[in-house]
Amino acid sequence: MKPCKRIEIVIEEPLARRMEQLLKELGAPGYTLIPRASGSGDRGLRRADEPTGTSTNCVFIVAADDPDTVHRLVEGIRPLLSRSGGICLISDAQWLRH
Amino acid sequence: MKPCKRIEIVIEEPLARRMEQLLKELGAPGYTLIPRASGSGDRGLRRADEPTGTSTNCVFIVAADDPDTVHRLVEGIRPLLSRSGGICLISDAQWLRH
Amino acid sequence: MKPCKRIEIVIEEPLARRMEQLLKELGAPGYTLIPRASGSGDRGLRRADEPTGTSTNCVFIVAADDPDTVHRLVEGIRPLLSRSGGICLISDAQWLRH
Amino acid sequence: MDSFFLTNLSSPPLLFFFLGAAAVFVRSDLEIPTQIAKFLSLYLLFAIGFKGGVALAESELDATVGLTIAASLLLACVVPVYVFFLLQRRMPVADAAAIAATYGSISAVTFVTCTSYLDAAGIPWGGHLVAAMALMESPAIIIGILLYRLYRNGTADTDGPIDWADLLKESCLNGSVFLIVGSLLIGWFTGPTGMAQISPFVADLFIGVLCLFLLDMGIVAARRLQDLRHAQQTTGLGPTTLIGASLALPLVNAALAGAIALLLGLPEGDALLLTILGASASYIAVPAAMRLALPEANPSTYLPMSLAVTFPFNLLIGIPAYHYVLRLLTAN
Amino acid sequence: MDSFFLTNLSSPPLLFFFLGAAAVFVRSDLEIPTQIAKFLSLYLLFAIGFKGGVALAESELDATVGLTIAASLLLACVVPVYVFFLLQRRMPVADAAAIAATYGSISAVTFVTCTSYLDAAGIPWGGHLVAAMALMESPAIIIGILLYRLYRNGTADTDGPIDWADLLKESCLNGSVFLIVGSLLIGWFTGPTGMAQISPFVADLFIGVLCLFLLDMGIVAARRLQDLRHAQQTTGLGPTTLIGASLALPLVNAALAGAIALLLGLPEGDALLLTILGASASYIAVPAAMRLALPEANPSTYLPMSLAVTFPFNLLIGIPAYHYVLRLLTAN
Amino acid sequence: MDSFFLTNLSSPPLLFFFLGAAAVFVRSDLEIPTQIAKFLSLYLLFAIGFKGGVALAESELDATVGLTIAASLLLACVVPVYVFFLLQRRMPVADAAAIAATYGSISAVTFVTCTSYLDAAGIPWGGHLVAAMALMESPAIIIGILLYRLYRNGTADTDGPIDWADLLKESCLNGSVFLIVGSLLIGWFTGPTGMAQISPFVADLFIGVLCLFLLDMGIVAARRLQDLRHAQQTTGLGPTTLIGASLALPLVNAALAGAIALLLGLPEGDALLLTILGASASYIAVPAAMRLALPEANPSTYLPMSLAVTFPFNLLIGIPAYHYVLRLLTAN
Ligand SMILES: Nc1ncnc2c1ncn2[C@@H]1O[C@H](COP(=O)(O)O)[C@@H](O)[C@H]1O
Ligand SMILES: Nc1ncnc2c1ncn2[C@@H]1O[C@H](COP(=O)(O)O)[C@@H](O)[C@H]1O
Ligand SMILES: Nc1ncnc2c1ncn2[C@@H]1O[C@H](COP(=O)(O)O)[C@@H](O)[C@H]1O
Ligand code: NA
Ligand code: NA
Ligand code: NA
Repeated sequence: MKPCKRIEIVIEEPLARRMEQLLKELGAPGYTLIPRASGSGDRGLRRADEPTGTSTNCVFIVAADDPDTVHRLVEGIRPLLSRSGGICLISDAQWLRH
Repeated sequence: MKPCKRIEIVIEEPLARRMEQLLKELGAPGYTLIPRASGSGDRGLRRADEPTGTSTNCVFIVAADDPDTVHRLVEGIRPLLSRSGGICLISDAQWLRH
Repeated sequence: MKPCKRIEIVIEEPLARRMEQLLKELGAPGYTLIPRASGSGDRGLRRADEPTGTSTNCVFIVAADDPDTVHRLVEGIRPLLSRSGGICLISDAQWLRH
Repeated sequence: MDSFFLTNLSSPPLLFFFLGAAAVFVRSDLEIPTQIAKFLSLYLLFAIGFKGGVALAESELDATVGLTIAASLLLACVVPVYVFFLLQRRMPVADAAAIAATYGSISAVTFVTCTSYLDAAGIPWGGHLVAAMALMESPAIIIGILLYRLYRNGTADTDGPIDWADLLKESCLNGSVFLIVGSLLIGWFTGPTGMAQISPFVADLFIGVLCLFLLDMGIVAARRLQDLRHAQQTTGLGPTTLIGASLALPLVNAALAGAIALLLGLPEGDALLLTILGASASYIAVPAAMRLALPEANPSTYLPMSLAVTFPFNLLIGIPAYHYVLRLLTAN
Repeated sequence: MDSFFLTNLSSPPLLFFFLGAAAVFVRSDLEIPTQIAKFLSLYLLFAIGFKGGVALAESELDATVGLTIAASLLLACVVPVYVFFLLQRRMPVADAAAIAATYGSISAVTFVTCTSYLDAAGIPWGGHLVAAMALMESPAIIIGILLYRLYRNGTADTDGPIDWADLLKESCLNGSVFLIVGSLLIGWFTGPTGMAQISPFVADLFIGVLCLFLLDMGIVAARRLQDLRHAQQTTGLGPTTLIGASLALPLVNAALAGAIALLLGLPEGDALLLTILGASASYIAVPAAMRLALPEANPSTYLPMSLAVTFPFNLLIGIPAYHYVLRLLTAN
Repeated sequence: MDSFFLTNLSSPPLLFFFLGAAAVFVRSDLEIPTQIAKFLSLYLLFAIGFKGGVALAESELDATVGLTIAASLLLACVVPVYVFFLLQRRMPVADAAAIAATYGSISAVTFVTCTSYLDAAGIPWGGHLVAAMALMESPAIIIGILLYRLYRNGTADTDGPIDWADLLKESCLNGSVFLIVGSLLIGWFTGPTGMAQISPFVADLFIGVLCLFLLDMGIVAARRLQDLRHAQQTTGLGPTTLIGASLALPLVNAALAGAIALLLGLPEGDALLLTILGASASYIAVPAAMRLALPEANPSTYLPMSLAVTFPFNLLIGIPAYHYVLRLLTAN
């Protein structure tokens, strides 16, 4: 097991592709994407009920063990979130190597 | 980045609306809701396979940085969980401010 | 509240049943399963777009407070992940008893 | 009697129900996505509601219509009360109340399958039975909750006084009741003109969709049956007792409903439908409402009873058997 | 005039829209799963595109066709510009640009409902209107983004130069535009032979599917209306102003489009469709594109305006009212 | 020969497959929700199974039927063996076994598209081919797994002895096989009476649903093709080799199957269907089974080969080309 950071990002579904692109560019070792979440935050209720997906959120989970990568990820994600809203939580975890 | 608590609640989908209401009343700064989870716990298997949703779970994620709010949330959630079942996990995280 | 470990596993959806079986055998006190995630890792992009589910992931969340159980779970999950790919993150959490 | 069973057993919807159950027993991974199953069930409610409404628009509303509806409401009020008092001494009050509500209410899919059985047999039935069905969904929920409030003794009263607005909302306005009633009203209002526009959708596809939906219900019901066999019941009753109860209740309720139908002299199709409404138990509207109003009742008791035992029993044996008995009794 | 409203109000799709809205107002938990709603909308785009293409294949392409399409493109370019300059002083530039794009574009479901209104009234309409609709979706998106780029003052230019490839992709190639255009081309290419193969699917089921989709849209729109009433707008405009704008804009745009239709002397059905295209506002293609290109615009302004106010207004009052006025004016 | 391709290329389902692929190449965000895609595929299996069963009920079961089924089983056993030995030296044993299983099994959608090609051309075909298709899904899975067990050398045997029950379950009872066989049996049993009840659903809608499903498959296949081009293969074979193999295998298998069909003197429609069964490769049942039984095989090799290359190849070129060659050879 190796210590790592677990980065969790909630963002709107229409922006998911852009986030995937960004994570790739920033060198994330991988990510998991859970679609079709709803939620509430500064910009009000997001109901996840439209055929359009415009009010739907999604959750990214990124595990990264290299501190440089973590730093680059956090700094790289910040501007996108500033423009579009959403949240990002970072916590400590152990990565089970198999 | 600001330290915060990450509260994760698993509860049945029919109770999701009530939980949303409760979180709002308790002053949660926001939440994310992932629907259509299945699971297993003290009250047996929940298969998430009925059209009714009665055996479906959902996952709430709440980030809160104010300790008072956290306390209020935890105490407020407890009675609902006692009546209906479900679990609540609380962990430390950093909240990326953007 | 009781300290516990929060184990998070990302694995392919076709293997979900096997993982459920395994968790039961290893004595997990419960689990929550979030289906239909996509992702990317060592074995490339998983798009979650086929009717077959072969390129779909899912996320397991397991809370366990007994250290022995945690150890057994981690050691028991490892071989399945080695054969099939996927990741497992372990972190500290508090379990709200209700 | 055999011919009734044969008609029933050779109908595609029933056979697909069997197929779904078989998939579980041989451990196939066949599965209908849940949103699809939800959609199929919404379609069935929408279609039966609309068809019932159009039928109402085309028929004369006479005294029998009023009597049938009054009888069905009576049935929906009497059944939960007697079931509750029967069970209340043997299990926690919350569970007794939830089971009472479940059996007092109805299963729209059982009703729908029965209409397709009648259609296949060429027996006419009245559109007002759809209205009766819709009206029978809710009363048992209210009665179940009230009985629980009255009879739980000693429990800390964390609930405060009854919130009647909430109670009415959760019982009368849950999605399925609302959709049937709404579609019925729209069907009634637009009548044959409306039907002409959407009949390829609501009428022609009906049996095919019912096949797929029953395929899914077969899967779901068989899984619940397996759970029931393995589950340690919190109610203190073993699986055998619960399965026994799930077979006895529809029979008694069918007898009750059938007797009323015969007393009122309802025509054959309507009598069978009223009987099946009495015999059937809810596994959609009531469980959803119970989770909200009575979260302490264990859903792994009342849900499998209704879904895994009573529902298939009515589908496979109940419909033709009740039909046979009704024929016998009216032949005299 | 009454008869127009009556025809409209007694059509099942409209009534199901009401039913959905009613479900929200009485707080029923009726819900259409989102993947189903997405599917129903894909079906409608697929069917209307295919039917339009087949109609094109069967009709002669004369000058009016070209003129109609040119007029619709003109409309799609003029509307976002004037709306932007009207709003730009009263709210952040990004929000003004997003609203401009929303109202410059069109709503395919409003169009589809209008075709079913015409069909019910027995008034013919041309397949090229479907092409016009498809072509009107995108220009407003591009114009909105360009206007934002030109008029935002002082904001740090984090965006760099305009990425034209991206811009075109997000405006012209979003899923719904692509599906309508593609189905139209396939319908055109395969013509009546193709139609013969899939007409039970695309033609017979159409109104029924539209009913279910409008049921969902009624739910979604009513929820947004409630949000709008409670929301603190970041644009600095109160809900009343926003609702007022959402009612005024379709009227002005309908007048503009109707005038063009009359000038060109379009036949009744085509004139009404062009008018409704002008009057309608996008709540699918544009909001999705705006989230990507203008994430700083608040979606809880432009989305509810278009979805919760303009859309129902056009459906319930707009279609028959525009029709009535067009009839009046052509009768002279 | 041209006319065969023309018939094929002007059929709506094929064109929608192209449209889906085009959406990916121009980078549109068009998408069919996955639960819907799953449902459409379940519908197709359900409908083709039922139709095949009814056709069986209406036809006489003579020797050719038995021979055809025996031949198809033979094919399903021979193909995976020869493919395995061809590949086994060039890549890891697990991957070779998975590819062998993939190409030994069949693609129900390719089959279904071929039946709609035959229907459009007015060429009859026998219901027992559906049974043959269902029977050909599973043997390759078992053979692939057995070959892997026999030929992996040196690997730590973490698996223990073969669990035959599991193996049979995963190969013969996976959802799609189960649904086709089940629907076939129900169709057979209920015959024309059953068909009369659900024919609007299973027959009239078939081509329309196939269009939407192929639209989705076009999207999915084109994405996989892009992945294949970019992916670093763990098998040590470059994308060109893999694409080459994915084109060569269906040709060889088609030749094999076609030869058998000619030898048996099958009628035109049946011969083409047997050929396409041989040529097609699985991308539903087999990949799902392989993930369970052979998790060490890399799904990003066998899945794109079958889904992104062989499947479109058979659809676009294979069906008319095999048909042309069969005609040529039988004309002699
Ligand atoms: N405190 C929070 N805890 C959990 N999720 C949140 C929180 N705040 C915001 N979110 C999620 O992030 C989305 C966007 O947030 P915002 O930009 O603040 O509106 C919301 O719709 C929620 O899904
Ligand atoms: N130890 C656990 N780890 C993760 N999820 C759990 C655990 N226990 C219960 N759950 C989830 O909470 C739901 C309700 O739990 P319970 O009330 O214990 O039946 C279950 O269906 C699971 O989804
Ligand atoms: N660093 C990571 N962070 C989050 N999820 C990951 C990561 N690496 C892999 N995954 C998830 O695990 C799945 C299987 O990973 P792999 O076996 O590495 O291809 C991926 O498709 C992702 O969903
Ligand atoms: Na009942
Ligand atoms: Na417009
Ligand atoms: Na094959």
